[in-house]
Amino acid sequence: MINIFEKHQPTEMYQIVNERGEYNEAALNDLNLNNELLQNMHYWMLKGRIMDQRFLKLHRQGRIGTYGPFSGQEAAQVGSALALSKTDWVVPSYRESLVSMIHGTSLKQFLSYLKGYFGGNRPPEDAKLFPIQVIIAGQVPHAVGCAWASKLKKEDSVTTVYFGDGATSQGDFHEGLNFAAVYNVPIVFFCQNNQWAISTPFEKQTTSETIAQKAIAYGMKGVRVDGNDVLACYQVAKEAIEKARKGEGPTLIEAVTYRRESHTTADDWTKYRSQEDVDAWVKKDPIVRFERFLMNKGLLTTERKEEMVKQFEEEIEKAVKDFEGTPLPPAHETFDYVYEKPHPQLLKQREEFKNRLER
Amino acid sequence: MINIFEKHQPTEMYQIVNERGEYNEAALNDLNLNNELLQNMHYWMLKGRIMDQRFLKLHRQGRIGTYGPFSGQEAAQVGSALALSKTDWVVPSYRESLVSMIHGTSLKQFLSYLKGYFGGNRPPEDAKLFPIQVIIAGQVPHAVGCAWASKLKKEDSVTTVYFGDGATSQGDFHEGLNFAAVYNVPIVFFCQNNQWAISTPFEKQTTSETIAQKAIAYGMKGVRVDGNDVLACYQVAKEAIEKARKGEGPTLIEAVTYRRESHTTADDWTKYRSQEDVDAWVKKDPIVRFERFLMNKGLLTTERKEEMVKQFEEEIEKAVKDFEGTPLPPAHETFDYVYEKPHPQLLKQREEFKNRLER
Amino acid sequence: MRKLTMIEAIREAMEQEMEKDQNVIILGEDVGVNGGVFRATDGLQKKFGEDRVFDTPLAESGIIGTAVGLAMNGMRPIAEIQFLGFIYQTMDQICAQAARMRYRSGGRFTVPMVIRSPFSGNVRSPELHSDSLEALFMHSPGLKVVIPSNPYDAKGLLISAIREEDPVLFFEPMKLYRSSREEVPEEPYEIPIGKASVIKEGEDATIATYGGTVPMVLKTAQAFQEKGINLEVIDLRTISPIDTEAIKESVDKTGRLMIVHEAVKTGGVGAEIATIVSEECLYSLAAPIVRVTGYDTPYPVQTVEDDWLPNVERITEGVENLLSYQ
Amino acid sequence: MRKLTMIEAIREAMEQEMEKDQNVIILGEDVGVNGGVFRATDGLQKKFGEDRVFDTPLAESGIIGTAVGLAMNGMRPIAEIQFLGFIYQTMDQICAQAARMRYRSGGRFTVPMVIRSPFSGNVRSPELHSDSLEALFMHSPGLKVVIPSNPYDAKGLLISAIREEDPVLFFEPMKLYRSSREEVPEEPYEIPIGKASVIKEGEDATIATYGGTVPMVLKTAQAFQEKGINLEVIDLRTISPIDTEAIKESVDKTGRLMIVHEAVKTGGVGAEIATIVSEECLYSLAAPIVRVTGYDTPYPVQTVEDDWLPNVERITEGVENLLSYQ
Ligand SMILES: Cc1ncc(C[n+]2csc(CCOP(=O)(O)OP(=O)(O)O)c2C)c(N)n1
Ligand SMILES: Cc1ncc(C[n+]2csc(CCOP(=O)(O)OP(=O)(O)O)c2C)c(N)n1
Ligand SMILES: [Mg+2]
Ligand SMILES: [Mg+2]
Repeated sequence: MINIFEKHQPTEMYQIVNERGEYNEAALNDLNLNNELLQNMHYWMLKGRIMDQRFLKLHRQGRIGTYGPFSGQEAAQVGSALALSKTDWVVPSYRESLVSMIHGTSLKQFLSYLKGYFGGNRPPEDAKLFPIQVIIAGQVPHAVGCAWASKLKKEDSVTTVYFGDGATSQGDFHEGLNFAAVYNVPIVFFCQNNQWAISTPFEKQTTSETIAQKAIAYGMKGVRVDGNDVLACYQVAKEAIEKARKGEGPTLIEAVTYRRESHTTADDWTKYRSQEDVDAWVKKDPIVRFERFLMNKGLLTTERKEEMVKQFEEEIEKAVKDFEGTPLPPAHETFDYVYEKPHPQLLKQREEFKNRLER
Repeated sequence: MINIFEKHQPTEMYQIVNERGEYNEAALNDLNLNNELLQNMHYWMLKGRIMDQRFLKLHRQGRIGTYGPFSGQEAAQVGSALALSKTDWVVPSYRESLVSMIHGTSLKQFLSYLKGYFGGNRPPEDAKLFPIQVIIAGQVPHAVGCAWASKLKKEDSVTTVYFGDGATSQGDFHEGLNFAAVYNVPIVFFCQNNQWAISTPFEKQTTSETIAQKAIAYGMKGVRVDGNDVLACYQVAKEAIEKARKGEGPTLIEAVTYRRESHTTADDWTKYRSQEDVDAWVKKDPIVRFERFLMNKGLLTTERKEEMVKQFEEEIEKAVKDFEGTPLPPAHETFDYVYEKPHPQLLKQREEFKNRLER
Repeated sequence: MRKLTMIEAIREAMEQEMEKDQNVIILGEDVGVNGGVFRATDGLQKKFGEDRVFDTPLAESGIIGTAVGLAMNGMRPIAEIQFLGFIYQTMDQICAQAARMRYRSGGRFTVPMVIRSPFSGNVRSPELHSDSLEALFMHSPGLKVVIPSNPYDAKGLLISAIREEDPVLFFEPMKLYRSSREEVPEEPYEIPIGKASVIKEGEDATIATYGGTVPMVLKTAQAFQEKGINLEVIDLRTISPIDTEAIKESVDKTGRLMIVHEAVKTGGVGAEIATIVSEECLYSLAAPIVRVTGYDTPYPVQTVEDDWLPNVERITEGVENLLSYQ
Repeated sequence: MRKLTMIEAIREAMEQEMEKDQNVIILGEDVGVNGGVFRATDGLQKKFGEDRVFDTPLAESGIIGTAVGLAMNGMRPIAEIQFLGFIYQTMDQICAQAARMRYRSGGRFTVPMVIRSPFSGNVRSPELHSDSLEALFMHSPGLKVVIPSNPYDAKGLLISAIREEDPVLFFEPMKLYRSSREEVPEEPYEIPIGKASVIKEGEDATIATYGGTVPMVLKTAQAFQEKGINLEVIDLRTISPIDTEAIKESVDKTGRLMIVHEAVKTGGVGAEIATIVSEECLYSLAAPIVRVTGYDTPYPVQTVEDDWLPNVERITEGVENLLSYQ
């Protein structure tokens, strides 16, 4: 594998497949990916897009709560997530639903989160996955601690933490990265620079030309990668993960991508950005680009794609229907996870609450 | 004036006068300082050292509370402070007593702070000086706001904020620098990297080779300067201040220096560092070096110095004696500065408190 | 008179104060072009320019910290924290800095700043978007904490807050932003901070509340009225400093006290109110004090929040309880 | 039995738990080579190595935030915040993160972590080094808050805290660190969290207190004893959850309650205690409840602190006041 970290300045953007589906032959050969992996990348990106659009629709129908879409960011999420082993930890924010699913969350579980069921944010027992974090950058030090614990326990596990461009302005980002470098913990900081933090564009977020160069403040490696190029994302993430695994320190990855939809279903992007801005990025769509590449390579046909779309739509439809029959967990469970054992006052409150609801 | 910012990488250390008192002729000529300023630099450095040592003694005698000495850091403080105009703002931490005095605090005022008098931390009306900040890096965003206000009011004022190497690990440092760069406010971030944060050496504080390079994270200029070289500190500060004044943005300055004494009078450095470590830095003493330089230039004689020492000692002695006769402000003043007007409960508490003490 | 929603009243207060005093500026996440996630600052950047209304980087401590410095150097910043759940990030800058600057500097510096933040529940928002954290600030001398419950009060209180010389936290119950339209005078006016408002008189018991629970308490009290029970309802409006006189006066009259708030019970504003009464009106009390509040758990998921929060059923039960002692 | 100071007892608790469980680690500013600014961790890095005791960068939110992650992935971190006045910086990581992780994840993750911090006054320290901020955490479900007042309790409570599966804040009154030596068993032992201790029995009135004011309350009570007045003194030891049973039992017996703490009055722990009593023992009360606490100002300068804090004079006056009602 080529060591892009050596050859690459944090201010340049690493790319393998460009917007037209043309690729860097040498880089690709070096990567030496098998077809199964390539098809898996496509599988998840396409499924992600369909799921995401479906959730937006479910929200409009009043069937789920606030939802933060990720359309346009599939390459960054899929590329990085597929670079992980099952024994590696994932620490997500609210926009990495696709990563969480690749790493083990079921559609059902995620629906229960979106519907506001108690326990909806409970990662499955066997997934090395943190719950969704709402506080911007709050998860960054957690991830550093998680990676640090792996190191102390001499486990062969690397932690990848996800956050956005806006998160890099927070103190917790700074403190987290500094700790990670000082203790040399096995972690990858994966920033999806989707150009927006709600209505705040990247240029107003920081005067820094790139996010990758912020790594210099911690004596850390920083890499900028085309976040709409799933192969480049995979490659960069893989290299950073293996570097971390070997004890060679953390990496800050900036995946340059774009949030095509509104921030969440509670937001309206027409208030603060133009159609042209969006259109310019739609041209760089990660899925279209990768499909061109796959078709060129003979790994995908239009028919196969249509089949997949249909299959995903059915799968999601079924999951939603199934889920909608699920009874709510009893409301008084809300008292059962505050402490290992509820203290006497809490028990009393629980009784009162339970009795009232059961009346 | 040479533009060191253009020629200088943040990882190199700028110096004019070296440890042996030898100087860079070209740089010095460029600076073109008058003798009065040179003597003023010496005046404050020497006075600072004597004051500092005197305070340590006063503490041992139980005559003042906890004190944070600055011996060894005189060049950084004096060089930067003399580069300021009276209309420029100074935002200090607890270790810049010398800066505060140069910028307008009296010895008496400072003694009243050290003795724990109410109002001891009140900067004089006519000094553009913030009160001493105890929370590490807490003052950094304040300074950014202060500079921002100057800009909004179209005042020709630059803010300099002081902090230590340890402070650069705090979230408030990060958030402050980012805001400053985004709003392009007239500010200079002056970090005295004295190698220690209590018992924590710089190498454990961050993996970054220098503090100056942390500026890169904000698209900001960063400069590293020999903090024991008063001329270099003056020059770098001056340039940064004038750059800020012209609206050309903030600068992060790292002045590389050393804390010769314990962290405060409550600390004991023998617990965590060696005599050799200290000795190596004593050799780089900022005053010895500058005196060599001045004597070479015929601007100082041993006799003159001895005279100055005597005069400072007397001045300080007198100030301390005078101060020790000062009565404490009435304790109930403690209720008068919580709000513009105390609310009814507070007034009631004030009465109760006052009556009890007057009984 | 024209009628406004609470959010319109809030925007108008800021607009009028910005017209009056050019040192009044606004900063916060998404407050500029976007006009705030609830549109509280809609149109203000357009009207007053990018030198008066600032979209900030995503950093709450930075927002409050720079606002402190702005205020110390002559400005009157209004800082928005997008949701109150994010205010934990700024506790040092609020409680250790803004609140203490006058004190620290022996009066040399003041921090005339307003921190606005939407809060409180029943709106189906994600985690940490509905928490009621006001009590944390009641325990920090140097701060004032104001919570309006209707458009008229919102405008007058916010104008007073902007004119204050000390930092004021101004917390806005989201669910009331657009829940009703009420008459709001066009011209600027002040409502004094630190003064409660008796919004319904009665002799049988006192209910003290504030913010999001005010309408439901009033509704409950009206229902009891029809049954011949006259409840007095106090809208505190300011929770720091608390208007102890208003509370004591009412309890001395009614002999019974219930406190309603959304925040978790233990260590909430209700505890301070109950204590003031048990210190100063003990002999007036005919029945134990009752609190109807959030439970001592983290703010729950959407499907549980309506049962977890005070609601008409719980308040009614509380009143019955309060009146059951003879 | 050998006698230890409180700081020695604290160090011993950590040492023994680190011997017992290798997942117990320590992190904080200056806790390693320097052994902590009060020497609480003296010698522990030497004994257990740099892989168990970590000097951290100067960043409190980073300390708590990484400790949360450490705990979620199997470690049992003991994090030190050098002085409690700096804990404001960590409020998000404590109250919105550590406290809620079990809840958020529906029980999938727990945060077995201890946060130790010296606090409280009478020791002539600089600004923000003496503040009593415990009440802020009482209002955050998911946390436990423990405050010892003597060497024996300190050891037993800290061992319990380290063994807890939920985050525990352990606040240590600085002035008691070396103020006395008391018998402390050599072997590890637990004192249950959430249980108050009646340190003096009496029938005439109850004084509830904790931490730094315990010795002076006891001293005052003993002085009253000589005058034939029998005060019951409760050392709360845990302020979250509060041992309401112990308080109620005592007040039901004595009919009078005074609360003493150093923290500012409004919104302090005293308010919650008084409220519990006014909700549940109202009919036992023979006199209004009295609070003797810090005043509602920022913690004052050294020359004022002894008058500002509860002291024997103020406590005595409070008791006289409490007993004056017949
Ligand atoms: C501490 C905190 N402040 C503010 C918010 C409100 N908020 C939620 S998402 C968001 C923008 C985040 O932008 P970015 O980090 O770029 O991530 P993205 O949404 O683009 O994925 C903001 C301001 C929050 N959730 N937490
Ligand atoms: C927020 C905060 N954390 C911890 C401390 C305790 N403390 C005081 S000074 C200090 C070290 C500061 O080091 P540095 O920033 O390098 O400044 P220096 O003391 O060397 O001038 C520490 C940890 C504090 N005052 N504030
Ligand atoms: Mg973004
Ligand atoms: Mg230092």
